Amino acid sequence: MADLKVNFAGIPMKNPVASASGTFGFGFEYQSVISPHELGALVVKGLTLSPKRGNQGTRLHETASGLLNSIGLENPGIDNFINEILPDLRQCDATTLINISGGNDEEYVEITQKLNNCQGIAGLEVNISCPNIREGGLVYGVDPELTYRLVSKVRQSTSFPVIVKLSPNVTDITEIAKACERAGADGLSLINTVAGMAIDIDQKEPVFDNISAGLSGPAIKPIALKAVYQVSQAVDLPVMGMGGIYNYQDAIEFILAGATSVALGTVNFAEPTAAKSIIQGIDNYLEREGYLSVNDIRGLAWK
Amino acid sequence: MADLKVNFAGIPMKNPVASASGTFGFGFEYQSVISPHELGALVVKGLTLSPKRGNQGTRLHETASGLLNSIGLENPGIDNFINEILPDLRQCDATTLINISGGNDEEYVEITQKLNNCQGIAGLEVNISCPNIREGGLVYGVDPELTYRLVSKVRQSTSFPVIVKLSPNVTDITEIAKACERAGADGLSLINTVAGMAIDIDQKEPVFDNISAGLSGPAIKPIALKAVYQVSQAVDLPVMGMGGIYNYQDAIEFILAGATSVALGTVNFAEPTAAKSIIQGIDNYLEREGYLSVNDIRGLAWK
Amino acid sequence: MWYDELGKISYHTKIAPQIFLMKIKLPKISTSIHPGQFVNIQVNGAYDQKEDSFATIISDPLLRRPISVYDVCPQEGELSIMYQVVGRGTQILSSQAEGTRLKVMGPLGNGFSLDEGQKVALVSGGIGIAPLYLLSKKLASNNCQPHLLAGFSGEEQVRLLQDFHELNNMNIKLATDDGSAGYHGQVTDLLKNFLSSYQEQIDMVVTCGPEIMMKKVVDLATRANLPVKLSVERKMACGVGACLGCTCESVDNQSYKHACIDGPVFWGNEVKLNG
Amino acid sequence: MWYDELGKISYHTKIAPQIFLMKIKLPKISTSIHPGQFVNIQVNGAYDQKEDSFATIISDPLLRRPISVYDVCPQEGELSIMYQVVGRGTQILSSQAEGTRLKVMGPLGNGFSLDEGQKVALVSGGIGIAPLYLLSKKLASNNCQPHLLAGFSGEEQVRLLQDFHELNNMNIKLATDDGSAGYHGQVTDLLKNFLSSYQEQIDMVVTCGPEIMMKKVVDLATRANLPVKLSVERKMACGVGACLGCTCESVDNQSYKHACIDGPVFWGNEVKLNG
Ligand SMILES: Cc1cc2nc3c(=O)[nH]c(=O)nc-3n(C[C@H](O)[C@H](O)[C@H](O)COP(=O)(O)OP(=O)(O)OC[C@H]3O[C@@H](n4cnc5c(N)ncnc54)[C@H](O)[C@@H]3O)c2cc1C
Ligand SMILES: Cc1cc2nc3c(=O)[nH]c(=O)nc-3n(C[C@H](O)[C@H](O)[C@H](O)COP(=O)(O)OP(=O)(O)OC[C@H]3O[C@@H](n4cnc5c(N)ncnc54)[C@H](O)[C@@H]3O)c2cc1C
Ligand SMILES: Cc1cc2nc3c(=O)[nH]c(=O)nc-3n(C[C@H](O)[C@H](O)[C@H](O)COP(=O)(O)O)c2cc1C
Ligand SMILES: Cc1cc2nc3c(=O)[nH]c(=O)nc-3n(C[C@H](O)[C@H](O)[C@H](O)COP(=O)(O)O)c2cc1C
Ligand code: FES
Ligand code: FES
Repeated sequence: MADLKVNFAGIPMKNPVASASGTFGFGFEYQSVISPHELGALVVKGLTLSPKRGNQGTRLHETASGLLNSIGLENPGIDNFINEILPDLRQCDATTLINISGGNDEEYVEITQKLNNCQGIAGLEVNISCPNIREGGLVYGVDPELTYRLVSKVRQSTSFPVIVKLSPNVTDITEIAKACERAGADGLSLINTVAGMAIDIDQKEPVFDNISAGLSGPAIKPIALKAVYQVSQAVDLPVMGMGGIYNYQDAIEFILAGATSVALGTVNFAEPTAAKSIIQGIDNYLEREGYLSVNDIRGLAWK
Repeated sequence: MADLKVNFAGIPMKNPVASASGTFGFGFEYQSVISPHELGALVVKGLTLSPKRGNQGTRLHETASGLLNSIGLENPGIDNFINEILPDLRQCDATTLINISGGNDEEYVEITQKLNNCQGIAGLEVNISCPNIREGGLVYGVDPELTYRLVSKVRQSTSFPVIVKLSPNVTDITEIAKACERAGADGLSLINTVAGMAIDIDQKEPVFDNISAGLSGPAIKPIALKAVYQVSQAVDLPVMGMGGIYNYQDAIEFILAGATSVALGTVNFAEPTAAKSIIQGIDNYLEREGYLSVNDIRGLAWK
Repeated sequence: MWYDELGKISYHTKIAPQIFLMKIKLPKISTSIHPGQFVNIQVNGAYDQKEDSFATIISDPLLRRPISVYDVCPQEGELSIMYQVVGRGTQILSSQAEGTRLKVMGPLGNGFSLDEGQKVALVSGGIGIAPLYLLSKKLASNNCQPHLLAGFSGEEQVRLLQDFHELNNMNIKLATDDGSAGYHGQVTDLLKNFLSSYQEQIDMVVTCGPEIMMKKVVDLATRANLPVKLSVERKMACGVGACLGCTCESVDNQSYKHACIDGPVFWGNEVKLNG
Repeated sequence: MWYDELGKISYHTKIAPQIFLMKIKLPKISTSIHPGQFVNIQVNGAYDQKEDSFATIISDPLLRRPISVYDVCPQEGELSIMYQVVGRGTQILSSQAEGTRLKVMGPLGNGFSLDEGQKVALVSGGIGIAPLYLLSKKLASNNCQPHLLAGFSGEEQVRLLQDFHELNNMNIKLATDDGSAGYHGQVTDLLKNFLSSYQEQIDMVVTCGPEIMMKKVVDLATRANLPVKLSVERKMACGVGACLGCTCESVDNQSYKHACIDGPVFWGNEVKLNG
């Protein structure tokens, strides 16, 4: 058995495979088939300051090897999370990352401050890339200035590792990554969903009330892989790679592209035990190829 | 039978279904199963001033519901095309669009001038979005200034309808579209391939010598559809929509999103008679839904 | 507690135009599933010979398809489903041969959980009959003499009632849109008549079918002071409460319910129906 | 001239580990295809019942897979292929049951086009034997007494020779990497020995197998002043010259050849081989 442990942005992970935010609930939903502590890290559903109902209308639409979603960050709000959910999560003994979103800088900072006093949190994932909400979200993710300002403020308000989650919906993702690095981020996670849409040809209108939605799943893997390959070479920050990982071969591609850890999103819906078989597959690959540690293959595909 | 005729940027098309550049050769390759004149328009493989050998190494890689290609604009050059290929094409009686690429403004203009004296050309498709060549190509497609300058020059050097082919690899595609409109383009075609990559986990290196390649096929349809929906509302130019069209339902989605015509790319490889069944499917849809002309459903999904 | 089980199709047949009955060997799920619960089926799995596992080598269609349990035979470790071909997922499913292996998650969701001895009127529209069979079977075997009012588009769908006719103590009434069998008209008209005579003799209405129909059923039952249980369909990705995609607006307008974990069976006054 | 034909699998069996033989009813293609040509197979088609056509409802895997013709039976309108499972496309193909319909494009590419009466030595490595059967059959029936030198990894692959043994006038020599059958060593060593005795009696060498092997074959034959025809494999999308993806560097370095239309059969001195 190879050594699967990685240190991601100061967070020790027992293996490099995390769950992607919004696709694994708060970790309990899949407990019938996999315990959160089997994961390298559990990244919880995106949280906001106040509870959010999320978007109206259709929220899901399957596309070719992909999924469009327009959940709109439905969540119980940070206080409810801290009081009702986090205590149970602590019992699971999982490495827990808290994904946070806000409508403006102050909201992000306020959420961060609320989390500062909590036990059982390994780090923060700052979502600046949600395409499904009107304010905040993607507005930050496409602007290096705004990103720099926001990340600096979050950085200054906590001692937790700060991971910033990037959007692929930009001309040059490395610019945003560099802004995060300058602002003191400890790591990056990428990619969030790709902006897309669908039309109902019977109703002759967009499937989603918001028109645009976020594309995830195997369809976007080539896009995500390129982003990880570029960003991991452009900055000195560790990267959690995600976007379309479907089997262990995909996970290996991301690690060879420079990712320190990977996250599984949409695949959980199709294969709820994917994390297990991907962890096993990475292990087998390392043995087969004669590597002692997963750290030894990171970035091997760099040119 | 519904009326399938459309006028795209001054080009009369007998139906709204074209072949996408680079996926249908010069029209002869598929003659066993479909004649170029059955298409609304034939868009030929991208041409450059001098012959181009194209890229070395692997050129194709299948992904989930998609295809990465790194052809690198292999083509016999504009002179050879004019002398050897165009005369045969004229015999086919197809509505022919010439897709052109250059390393700088002058090359684009020179190609255009060479084509000016030719018979049997319905219009030019100016490719400013090829992700697979080092100079020219995508450098233009992400920069509104360069785009404006180039399109103006091409516009001034010909009386053919000028269609500009846009890249999705930008933060805001409508900016580039607007630059084309200002520069006097007659129409737009979108999208070209999405930048992506793949890694060979046995060799532990990128599959493509160029590292990055262009993603096409059903995987990218949601991205393409969003681009068409946005661009067709942002400018007053007609749009030829493409990207992942796989069946007639997809084609209808693009037309409802605002496309005047559509183009089929990668699907030709999977289903060489796709154009026929998609033309038929559009016809049946119009009948079923009670429309007399395909023009009646254009943009119906706009909000 | 649910399982992700690798099943094997043991029987597959077309019973009406576009409607199929499939039995799948699923020892774990079939012995723990209850009426009204559902399973989430991968319609297009493929066995990865190289890795010797049932793995992820085809990614389109990506999502599983939620289908209610139609019947179970725990001794055989077998579960059956009755489904209608409506899109590509169900089309692919319909082309799977006996012997094919399929990955199935279940049991999922909250089922009907009726008290023993309750007197129930079941009202179905079209394929909405599917989730009602296992319930009817339980009710009939408890000697509850359930009433079934079934609506179909035409007589070619009447074969969906075959199994129900074989249950003892079932009272079956039938309506077709085209009048080709039973009452000519909507099943909600049947219900109206039924309630006017039998209202006193039943405790509850259970319904499944198009939302516009279920809405009428809720109206009629509410006017007759009868509680309603209904089973809704929503697009689903995970089926287990993780994606938050399968929302139903709650009647109190406070928050969304999620069909996969709060339902698919709801009280008639819990969620807003479309139509 | 090629067709896009909807075929039906009439026979499908495993003949060695990971190696399958499949017969497909393809009346048009099977009556017009020549040795060395290939077909492009959709491994995962699906019938669209709603539109009543064999249509595009599954898009993964997206591309067809190029496979050489192994044999034809024009009377039966049947074409056979022999293929090895190497990735997901061939895995999916291997799981298709008899009776399944598949879309197939063909005949594609340039085949061997040998003159009648030529004396040929055929050299194969592993599954590279597949394109050589129909050629051997023609040569043998023309009384050309072809020599076949076949290399395999081990004896479990020797079954691939079964049909060749049934041809009259075939001279078969065998090498295995592990020595479990025939000569212990590489088929190119066999060729070396063969040429030293039989060089005068043959007009040409034909080869198919790993490029590193074919490269050696070209070297050996060239030294013996014999022309070589070889069949190359490249990743393909269209199979008909439209995508320009299947490049082979030409020896003259002038321009690329395209395996699907300029090949897959080339002269030994036409294209550069990797390895
Ligand atoms: C809890 C539950 C139980 C169900 N039980 C049955 C049953 O017993 N028999 C039966 O015939 N059908 C049942 N359905 C409906 C069935 O899930 C859909 O008909 C099926 O998912 C359609 O898939 P498709 O690919 O053929 O259609 P498409 O329309 O091509 O599907 C495209 C996408 O939409 C989703 N989708 C489309 N329609 C529905 C729908 N009505 N409900 C949920 N998702 C949908 C699909 O999952 C897929 O993601 C049930 C649905 C739910 C939610
Ligand atoms: C003209 C020609 C004739 C062939 N004849 C035969 C034959 O008779 N028997 C046989 O077993 N194999 C033959 N092959 C090889 C066969 O096409 C590949 O093994 C097959 O495409 C692999 O697909 P996959 O999905 O299983 O593998 P994967 O590696 O998963 O395929 C991924 C992608 O790579 C492509 N690919 C991978 N390997 C090859 C290859 N060697 N050649 C072309 N494309 C490849 C696939 O088409 C696909 O796009 C032939 C190839 C060519 C070009
Ligand atoms: C249903 C759904 C909900 C999501 N919710 C969130 C979220 O709350 N916060 C976030 O940062 N990303 C969210 N994402 C994005 C994923 O975490 C991930 O970045 C993306 O789906 C790409 O990975 P995948 O292709 O493996 O799914 C969501 C994705 C999906 C499909
Ligand atoms: C193999 C291949 C070659 C292509 N060559 C060109 C080209 O020469 N010029 C161009 O403008 N676009 C080229 N394209 C892009 C297509 O015309 C089209 O914009 C893109 O593939 C998206 O459509 P699709 O998803 O239907 O394939 C090429 C695409 C492919 C797959
Ligand atoms: S389907 Fe995912 S929450 Fe209900
Ligand atoms: S496979 Fe497309 S040109 Fe050869």
